[in-house]
Amino acid sequence: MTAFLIAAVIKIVLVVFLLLTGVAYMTWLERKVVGHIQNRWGPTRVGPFGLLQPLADGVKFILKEDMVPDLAHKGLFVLAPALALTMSLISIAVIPFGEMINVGGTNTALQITGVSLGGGHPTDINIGLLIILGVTSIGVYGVALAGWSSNSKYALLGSLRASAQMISYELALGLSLVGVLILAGSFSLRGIVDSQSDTWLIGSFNTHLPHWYIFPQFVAFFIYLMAAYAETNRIPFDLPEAETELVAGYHTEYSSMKFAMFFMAEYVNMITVGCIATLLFFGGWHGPLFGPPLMQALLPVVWFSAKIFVFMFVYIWIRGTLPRFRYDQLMAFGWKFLLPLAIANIIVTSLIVALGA
Amino acid sequence: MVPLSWYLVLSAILFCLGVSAFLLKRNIITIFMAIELMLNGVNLSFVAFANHWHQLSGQVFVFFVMVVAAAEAAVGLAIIIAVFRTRETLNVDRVNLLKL
Amino acid sequence: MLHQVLFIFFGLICVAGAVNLLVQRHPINSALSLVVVMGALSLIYLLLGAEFVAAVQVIVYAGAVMVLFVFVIMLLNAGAEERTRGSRIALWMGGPAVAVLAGLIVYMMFKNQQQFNSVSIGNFVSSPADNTHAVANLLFKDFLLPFEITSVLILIAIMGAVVLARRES
Amino acid sequence: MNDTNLNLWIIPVLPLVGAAINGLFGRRFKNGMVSAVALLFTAASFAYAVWAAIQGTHLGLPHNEALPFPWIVAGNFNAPFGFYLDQLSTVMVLVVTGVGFLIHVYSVGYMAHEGGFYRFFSYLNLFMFFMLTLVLANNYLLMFVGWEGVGLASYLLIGFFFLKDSAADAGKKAFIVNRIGDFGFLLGMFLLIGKFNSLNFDAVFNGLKGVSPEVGWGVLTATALLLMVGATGKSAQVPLYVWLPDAMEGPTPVSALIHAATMVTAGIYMIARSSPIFSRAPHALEIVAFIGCLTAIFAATMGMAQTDIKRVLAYSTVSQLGYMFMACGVAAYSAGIFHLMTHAFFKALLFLGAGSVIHALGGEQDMRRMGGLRTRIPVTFWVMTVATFTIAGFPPLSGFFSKDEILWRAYLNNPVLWLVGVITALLTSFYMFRLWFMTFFGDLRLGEVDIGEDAHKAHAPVQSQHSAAAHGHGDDHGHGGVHESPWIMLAPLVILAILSIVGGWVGIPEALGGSSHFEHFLAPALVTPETLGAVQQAAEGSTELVFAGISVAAALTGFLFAWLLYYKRPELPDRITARIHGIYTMVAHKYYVDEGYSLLLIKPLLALSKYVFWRGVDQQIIDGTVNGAASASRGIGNGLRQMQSGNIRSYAAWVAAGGVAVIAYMIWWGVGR
Repeated sequence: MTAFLIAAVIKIVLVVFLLLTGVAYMTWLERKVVGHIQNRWGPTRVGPFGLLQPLADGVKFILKEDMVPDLAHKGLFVLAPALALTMSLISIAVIPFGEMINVGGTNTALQITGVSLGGGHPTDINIGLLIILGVTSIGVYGVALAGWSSNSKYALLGSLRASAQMISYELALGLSLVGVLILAGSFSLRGIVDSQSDTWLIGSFNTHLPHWYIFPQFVAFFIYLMAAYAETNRIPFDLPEAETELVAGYHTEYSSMKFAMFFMAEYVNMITVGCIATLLFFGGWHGPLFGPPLMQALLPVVWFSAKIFVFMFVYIWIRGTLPRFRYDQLMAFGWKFLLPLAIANIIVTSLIVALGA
Repeated sequence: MVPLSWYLVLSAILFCLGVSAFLLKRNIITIFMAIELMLNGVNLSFVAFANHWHQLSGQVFVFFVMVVAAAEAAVGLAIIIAVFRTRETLNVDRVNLLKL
Repeated sequence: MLHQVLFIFFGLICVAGAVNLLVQRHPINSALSLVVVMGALSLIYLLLGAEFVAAVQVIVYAGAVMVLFVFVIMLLNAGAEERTRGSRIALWMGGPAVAVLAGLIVYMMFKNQQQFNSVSIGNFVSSPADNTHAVANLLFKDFLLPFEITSVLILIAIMGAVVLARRES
Repeated sequence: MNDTNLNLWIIPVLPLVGAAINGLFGRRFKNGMVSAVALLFTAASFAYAVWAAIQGTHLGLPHNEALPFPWIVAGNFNAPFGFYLDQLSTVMVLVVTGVGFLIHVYSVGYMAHEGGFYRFFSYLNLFMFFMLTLVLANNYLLMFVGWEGVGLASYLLIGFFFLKDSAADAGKKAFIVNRIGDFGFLLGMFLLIGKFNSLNFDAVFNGLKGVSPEVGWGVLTATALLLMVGATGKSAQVPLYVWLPDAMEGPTPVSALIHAATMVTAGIYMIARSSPIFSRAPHALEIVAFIGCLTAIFAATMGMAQTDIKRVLAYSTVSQLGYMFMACGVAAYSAGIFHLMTHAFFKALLFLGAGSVIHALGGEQDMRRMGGLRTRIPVTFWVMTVATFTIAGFPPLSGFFSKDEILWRAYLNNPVLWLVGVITALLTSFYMFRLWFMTFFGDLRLGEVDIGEDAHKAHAPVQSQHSAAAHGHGDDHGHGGVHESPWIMLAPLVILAILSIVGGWVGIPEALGGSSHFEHFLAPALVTPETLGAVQQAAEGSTELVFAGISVAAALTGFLFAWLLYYKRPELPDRITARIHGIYTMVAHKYYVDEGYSLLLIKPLLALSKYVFWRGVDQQIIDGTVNGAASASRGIGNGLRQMQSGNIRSYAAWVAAGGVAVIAYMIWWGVGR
């Protein structure tokens, strides 16, 4: 019991630390990449290749004066960023990033909410995916309240856009995952990943492709990707914070650490999205294993991180590439294209499954 | 080990609080929320009884309740918007005439 | 023991949220307290062994319906409600009615208490894997017709909402 | 009984069509058109009636037929639209259509200058329809329809000058008094239904076959008495005669047709029709006879003191009807019908003649203003003369035979009846000749005599004014010169005069060298105690001759008295009346019967209905209930309106309260336990 608790605490600390570091260096990476895309250098001054830039930013955020507008709704103004960050962080808790590891004779699953009930196989929450969806949907409040409580028209408009956009794309997001769920037959993320372990068989012919759901569910994947971008308010769907129109959208009035919270929340969400995409479509941590046992135990984490990194890079890449949508285009795209497509995908998938069974 | 009646009492309390909120609040949106609260209380009793009888029908019924609640919320909020457009108020005490 | 603590904890959160909904004068505070109630309720559903319901509660209720409420509140920029005395009946008849109602229900609960068995975590084994499959089976087999009807209801509701909220011009 | 269909329904329906046409479109017609329609349909009806009578007699009477569809079917009770043609109804139909047609013709002239010409003829045709329905019906119920219908028509026609209060009141009086009789009729019918479960004549009478006369007071007697009450109402017998004199408010042709010739005889016809019942109820017969002779003498005495020419005739009608009643009472139905027929002729003639006189004098009805018209209106004078002698009962005029028959049969039944009858005959001839002398002899006193106000004649000037106004417009005659009536009025008079002369010859009794045809003709349609095997008094011709002589003597005496008082010494009457002033005024005031009725019945009834039923029951209880219901619902509505405040929260409060109630119910009483 105590061992379990200790392991849990260690895991939490470790994951959160890694996550936040990742977030920090995501910003660095983004600036670098976008800079190069735009034929600039990006941060170079602070440290080699500007590698210390995130630290400087963090210090700056912490040291900046924390302003609260007079006419703002104080409680909610403070609550909003905390809510956003908390929710984004919670969702990381259910994400498995490896099988399990034996430290000092105790087996622990490489997942905060995973437990290893003996045997070679850990188990986790059987509705993990739903929890992520729920938590992200709660995260909407952060944006909405931020805009409303700061009592500024830009912020309000931004948050209105944001909440509307999130509600709209949440549907497409959720529906895009259903196809995978049908194939996997489980909400448990670990279960989903496990169901992608081996390779695809067509009839009896073994195509040496890994049994990833990206292959049957590529439509769902792209739907998911777009919806996720909208959920995270990233370009090309970053209308809630469209600088050209709304100054900075829902966090116009925020400064210093509160702003940093929103910032972190956004990047954590991006990472979460990447995690989910990896877990559902790219076989999670599955990858070639070799080397000594410890290495074999940690290699999956590496694969997992690598896959997520790809997604992050794609995020940045798209940001550097695509222009911003118009609002009506955004809504029309979400409701008239993504949603029907997702439903069609569900129907086709379920038909195939039903006929196959 | 929690006796089922605790859950039921909790649902009853939630329901009654919802009723009293419905009776006492003036803001029409809040009144809608009171309705949602009542529905939640009822849902709780459904789930509790589902647990009691080891029957999932109760949970299924909760889904139906949720669906109906969602539909009601959508239409109701649309109505609220329409009302607000015509009367410039959300206070039900001021929205007591059929004529504008 | 743990179960009782959890139940009491979340139950108190529920009641507190509901009371807060009642006493708060600003609709957005009421909305948020209702969100809290719903979150706590979803956890209580978890205690009752209804994971799927709990998840759906969070996603649909807290995540969609209540966001819609907040959205509308923000859209209409509703201020704190004014304390108008519109209806004496609501107070002088509704209040006692509610009290009596609560009394009656609680009375019933405790009168029939011995007929209820007690709930403990994990005693609700709906199906070996998880209750999602069972619920799905029930929903798409036994309750197929009501399910379809509700889908039609939703469709109609969407159309109605669109028609009602559209600014005629 | 035969199955060839005579379509008897055509006879009544023809006048109905005429009534409908005139009633609906007459307003737009010219008078000529209106009268053409009315006369055409009446004549057609008469012609068809004649044809049907001939056919019927050839085919063999009685002829009973019904329309193919039912009228009233309740359980096994069935009342068809049935028509019944036997000797009795044949006579009645012929009399009604014939006299009716003549009076129609007369009316064309008489009403020429009145307003509402089309209305008048429409009513008249309507009356014909109902009267024919009455006499042709083959069941009591249809007969009752006709019965009520003629009541309606008579009401409409009495109140024809509805602008005149007295006329309207008279109409109402007639209607209400008739209601009393109809009530009796209805009860009688109920008894019949109870006994025979049918109202068809043949059913009832076949049911009665072989039933011996009741000795005591039984159902038959009760039925007979109730029917008799109806008859007394319709035929203006004591005590229900009071409506007839007032009915003279109507136009004179109406008085002639309805209140002399046809309608008022409906009671007689009904009794004769019900002869199987009456003949089996001796007590009822006695009462009928008693009422008859009482009415006869009573009305005769009243007739003596009247000065309004039409009222004199009205009272004489009443007393003649009393004769007929008496005849029926002594089970001499055929004699009654016989007298009915002859009376129809001469009384119609009298009324029309009086109408001619009134017409000649421009609306004057008071005999004291008349006189010396013999030379001025000779035709009218001569026909009136014929009529007067006929009613007075001089041989060989028709009145003599019929009245003599009645008196003879009365003697056979009970000498007292005979004595009263003879006295009545004397009085009759007296007042008739009084009328005759006052009207046609002496010299014209138009406008000279100022009339002491008599309660019962207060309306006479009104009528004269009215008629004057009616006559005065646009033409030269009026009060100006006394003038003979146009021929369209005189022709019917002449025809009726001939009829009243020869009409009686069909029924001359054997004793007077005749072969009482009429009686034998009617015999199969009637049931008399003799046919039921009662002892028949030996009637040897000599005694009957003696009796005839006596009645003639009575008539002569009356004539002499009249001659003495109103021709030879015109001042005598005043002296006499002065001496027996009390009696005279009493007689002149019709024995204060109307006043008595109003004191005993009408005033209390009015008071009762006014203070108890109207102010009390109607206003307090019924209106109170209705208004109470209304105000109560208004109050409740006001209360509930408070609920409909439009305030959502209060509605919610109601809902909550209701929910609590339901839950409580389910916990303690309902399915909860």
